[in-house]
Amino acid sequence: MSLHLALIALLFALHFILPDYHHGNLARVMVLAVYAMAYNVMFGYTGLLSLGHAMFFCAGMYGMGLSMRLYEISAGPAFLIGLSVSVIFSLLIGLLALRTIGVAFMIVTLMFSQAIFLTILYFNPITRGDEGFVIPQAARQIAGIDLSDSGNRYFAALILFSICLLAVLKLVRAPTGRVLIAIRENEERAKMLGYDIWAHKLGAVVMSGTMAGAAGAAYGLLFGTVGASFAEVPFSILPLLYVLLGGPGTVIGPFVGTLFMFYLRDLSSALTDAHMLVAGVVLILLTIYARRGIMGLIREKWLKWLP
Amino acid sequence: MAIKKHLDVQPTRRNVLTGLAAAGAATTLPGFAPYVQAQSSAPIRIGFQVHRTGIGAAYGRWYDRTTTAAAKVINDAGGINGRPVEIIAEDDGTDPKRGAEVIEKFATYHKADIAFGTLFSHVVIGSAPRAGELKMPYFVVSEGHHVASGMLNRYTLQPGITDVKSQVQAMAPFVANNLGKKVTMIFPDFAFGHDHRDYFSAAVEAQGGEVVAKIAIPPTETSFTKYFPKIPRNTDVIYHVMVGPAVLTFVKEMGEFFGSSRPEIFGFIDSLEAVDLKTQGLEFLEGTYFWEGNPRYAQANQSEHDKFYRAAVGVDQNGASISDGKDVSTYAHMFGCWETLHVIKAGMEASGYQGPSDRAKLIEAVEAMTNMPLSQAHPQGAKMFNGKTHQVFGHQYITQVKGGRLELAHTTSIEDTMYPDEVDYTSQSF
Amino acid sequence: MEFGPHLILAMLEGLVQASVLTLTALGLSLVFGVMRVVNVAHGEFFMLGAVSAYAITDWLAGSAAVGFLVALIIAPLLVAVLAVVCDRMILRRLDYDPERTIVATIGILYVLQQVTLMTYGPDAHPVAPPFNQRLAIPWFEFTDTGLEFYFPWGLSTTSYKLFVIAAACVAGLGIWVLMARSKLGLILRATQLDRETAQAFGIPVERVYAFVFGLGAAIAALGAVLVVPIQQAHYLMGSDPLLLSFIVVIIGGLGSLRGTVVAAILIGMSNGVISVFFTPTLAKILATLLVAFVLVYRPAGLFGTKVA
Amino acid sequence: MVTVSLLSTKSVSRHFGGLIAVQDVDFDLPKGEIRALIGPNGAGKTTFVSMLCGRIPVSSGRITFQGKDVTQLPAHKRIQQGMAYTFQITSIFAELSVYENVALAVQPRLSNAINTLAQEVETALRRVGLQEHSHRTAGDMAYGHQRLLEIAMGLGQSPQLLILDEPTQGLSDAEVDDFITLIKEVAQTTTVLLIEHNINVVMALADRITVMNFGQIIAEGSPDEIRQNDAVQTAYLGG
Repeated sequence: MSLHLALIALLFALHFILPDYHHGNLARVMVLAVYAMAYNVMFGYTGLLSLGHAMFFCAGMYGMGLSMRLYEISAGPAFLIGLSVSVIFSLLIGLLALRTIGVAFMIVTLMFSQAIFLTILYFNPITRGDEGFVIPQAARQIAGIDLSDSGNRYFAALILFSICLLAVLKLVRAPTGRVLIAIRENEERAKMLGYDIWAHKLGAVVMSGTMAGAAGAAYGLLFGTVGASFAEVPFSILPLLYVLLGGPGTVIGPFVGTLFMFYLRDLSSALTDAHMLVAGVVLILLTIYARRGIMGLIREKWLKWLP
Repeated sequence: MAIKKHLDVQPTRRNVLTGLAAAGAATTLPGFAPYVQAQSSAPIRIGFQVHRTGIGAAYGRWYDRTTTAAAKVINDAGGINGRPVEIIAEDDGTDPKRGAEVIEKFATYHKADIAFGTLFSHVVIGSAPRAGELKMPYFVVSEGHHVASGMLNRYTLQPGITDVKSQVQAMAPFVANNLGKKVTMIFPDFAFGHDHRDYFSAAVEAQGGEVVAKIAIPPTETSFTKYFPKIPRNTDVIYHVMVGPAVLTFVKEMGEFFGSSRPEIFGFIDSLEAVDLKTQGLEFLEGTYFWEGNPRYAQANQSEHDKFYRAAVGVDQNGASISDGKDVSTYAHMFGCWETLHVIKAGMEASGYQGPSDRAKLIEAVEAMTNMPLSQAHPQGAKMFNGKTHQVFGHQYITQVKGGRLELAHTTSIEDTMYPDEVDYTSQSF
Repeated sequence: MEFGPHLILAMLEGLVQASVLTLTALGLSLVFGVMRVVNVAHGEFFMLGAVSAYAITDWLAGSAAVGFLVALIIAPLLVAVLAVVCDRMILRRLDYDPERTIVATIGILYVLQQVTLMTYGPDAHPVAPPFNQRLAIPWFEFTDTGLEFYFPWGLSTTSYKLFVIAAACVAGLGIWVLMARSKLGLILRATQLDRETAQAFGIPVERVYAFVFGLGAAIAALGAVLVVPIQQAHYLMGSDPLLLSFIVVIIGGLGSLRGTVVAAILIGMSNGVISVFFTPTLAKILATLLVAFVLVYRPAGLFGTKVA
Repeated sequence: MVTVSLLSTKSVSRHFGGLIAVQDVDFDLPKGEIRALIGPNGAGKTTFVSMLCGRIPVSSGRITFQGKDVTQLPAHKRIQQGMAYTFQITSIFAELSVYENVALAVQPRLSNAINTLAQEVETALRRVGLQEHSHRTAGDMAYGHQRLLEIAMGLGQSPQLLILDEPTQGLSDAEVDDFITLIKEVAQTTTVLLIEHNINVVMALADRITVMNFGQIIAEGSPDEIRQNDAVQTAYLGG
């Protein structure tokens, strides 16, 4: 617990210290880390490998964005609409996709996500398809707080990140979290201990989907754009990478993975045009030498108690 | 002097805590290095957002070459306000998310004076909000209608290339009056394709023509033959505008489908930018027409300015790289980078631009521009800039494939490309 | 175009797609089935097959037929060698752990894509087909005088497309013979069933894995060489085949070659045929949802027994 | 003598395709008994037991537990009503600690009382003699210990009915003796259904024995009766 509070405190302190550039990056990383944490709830803790998480992100992003674009709803309520859309949508997807397991689950989530991507393109007059649309700067205010201001943006991201971090921490410390881990480890055994696997998995999907949707809605509000590129396959792979690199099944792993990937890309593109080459080589080396991700490695070597 | 520079940190909200920032390894990270105030002899730093990877890489490479050439020409002539231009290129991966990050990097890390670049409109739309928030002038070369539609902000301008809406509506008279009244449109199911669909349909109907079928192809498609039967038999003209690496397949399959009895065909060169017309399978295009932003093949009436521009960028008479005849340029679009840089130069000189505090003055200076005559700065042709919509209007070229070359068939007037204003950015505050 | 000819045309196109997809998916299915590795870089092996086919034909610029024939043999071999190197240097060190191999193959994907971009460039390049006659296809109608044949407008295919279908059949058959009828196939199937037991019986599992990874990549590359005269080589062309073959392998049922072939034909064809009835993007949406719902209601795939 | 029936089945059958695994089994288990279920390999014992606890659905027939029809209940609901099942093949949460494993078994009975949870886990571990190993990773322990953990999890559930599927497989002789002692103690409060191959264990523990062959019950009785039953002899010796 103290470690996680320390992380939040550190992120708070960094607001006053960091140069503009890294300050802005960190705000972005925190929002994306929420997306990764959401993924971790399903994949890292429950063992459900989804290849279509972008659809949950977009449920929040478009739920928020379209209600602002089409109905001129203000930012606060629009965010809540985005959140509600994510809840309903993830419940629906959960009910369907959880009929499958393993690789079939991967494909089903991938297919639903592709269908969402194509639907966004198909309804171009409403969504502006691949181009997406801009959330006007003037509209990006909640309770008079201008979210496009870099300081406010940072704090909004930090608040969302902290809520999600503490929620995940509470979840994994709670009996329910233990059950999710049990499902990941040995589903059949968990069932024969009297746990309703289906209900727990559905709960994990809804929590994960809602959190991903919150990240999507926040991304749209804080950075001002909504677009179909957030529904494409690579954007679904991203949180998987973040989580696997950071350490699946650790609470701060997703944040570490997101931060790592962000700066890997940023720093390598400063060194060379071939930043994908650098990223590729680093990914390969990391999988060889840090088998449980960065936080997994730390947990294995030093901090056995890390949740 | 070096020490002086290091102490010269701009006051910020974290002034009190700057001491902490100096601690430890943090200072070795980029962005932590203290920077200096712009000095009169220091270069003007232009952040160049470029598609080096991703689907736009073929365009990006030529945007890069054109930009480098333009910067060299400007620098050789004494730079801007006596200061050299420095181009800071960052790859956006043809990805809107990264695009926005790159804009941030220009503003807060590279401390660039302005940002410039990029083609794909989703990247522009992803980036423009950040540019507006950071009060960073963002000069785009994307031909999207997003600037003039009013979707973006006062910091985003498109002074170097016309937008899709202009291009498309300027084509309608030629198509309807020379090729045929009944048009079938084939376009990608992108926002860009939809712009074509909407603006062309309206324009061709205004000419007494009719769009008899609209075939939107999904972006992930790799084979097209199965869609061709949707083309009605009574079609006079096929209007195609495809993008992406699958366009060659598109053209070849169209040839195989129609065999020797094809309708008239009019296409946007976007399909075949960076593609050699001599490529096997493209013989089918002989006799068909293309929109070109700027004719790829040097024409009989080539201006001395095009000659100069061509040589400076390193492009031969056929639109290919001087060093490699197979390396075909994106000639119809890339002139936009050259012209935009020259507009930036003109704007900075008109406003007496000194540093980031003059950004608003720079934008006002560009907004004040109107006529841009054919010149070395504008080798594609004369243009009219609309300061209210932040969009430039210019001549369009229609060429026909003859003997595997694109020969100029028609040049539209600037007036053909004009449409009523949809926004007045000058009424927005900075 | 009338409905009948349109449908025939769409089916023919679907069949060409299905043929190439069958090969790509068979490659993935082998790797997935035997090694339990989700090879995210599979599409890049496909892409490399196409790109090296271009390089080879460009180099042997003289005759399209000779160049193509050489490419048909050399390109899959080159790609196989590269895949074996990847297996030896990377996957083996990961002990073929399912999750870590996903990240590692994403890494391989990045590396291959970037290296191709730097060497081959961002442009799409075509490869000339060795032959390419346009073949009009007759259709029939009932008139007053009875049944009449005619050649409807637009209803045609090319000799090369027919060749692709035939070649894919031959290659598919070859793989089936290899798996079902040869000693090597027996070894592969034994390894697929149970790695430990296979090892206990003296099967050199590591060499089998290297071989399978190479073979899987080679089959994908072969599919790419066949398709490149229709499609063109491009450094980003790998993502679609990867997704589609992944889908095919799962729909077909894990480890079932027969299922893979049937699913490839089904998906290739449905892609073509649904487009006859709906607008293209809507057709894609429906085809995608169809795949999802097949799995929702038949989680083991069409021919699978149990998916874990 | 009136016995209260804890679990009973009425003509329960299970088919896999054309294959009949269990056919028309009527079975009755009174409360408080240790019942052994024996039979040659493939006799349908595990299938039958799996139907009892809901891991696989019945093809036909009825199952009653504590007087209630549970035939249609999913496994976890039956477990919640007081069944516990330990697997034939060791099935623990290998990556989790021994403590966590048992806590997972205990947890459903308790509502948020962390202290009670710790106590109960402690008790279950002590009964099988694993209290020293509480913080070890379950998968790292010796096989015998893993089997004991499996039983500790069953105990942690404090069930009405404890179903043990071949619990002594792979245990050493000394461990088997400990096991017998443990089950005798458990049986004081819990009804036990034991699938077992080790006939010594069966004879030492069982109050009654049910014998299955070819998916049917061919004999049932006290250990002595079974020992002398011809049908059983035939089934086992193939004679």
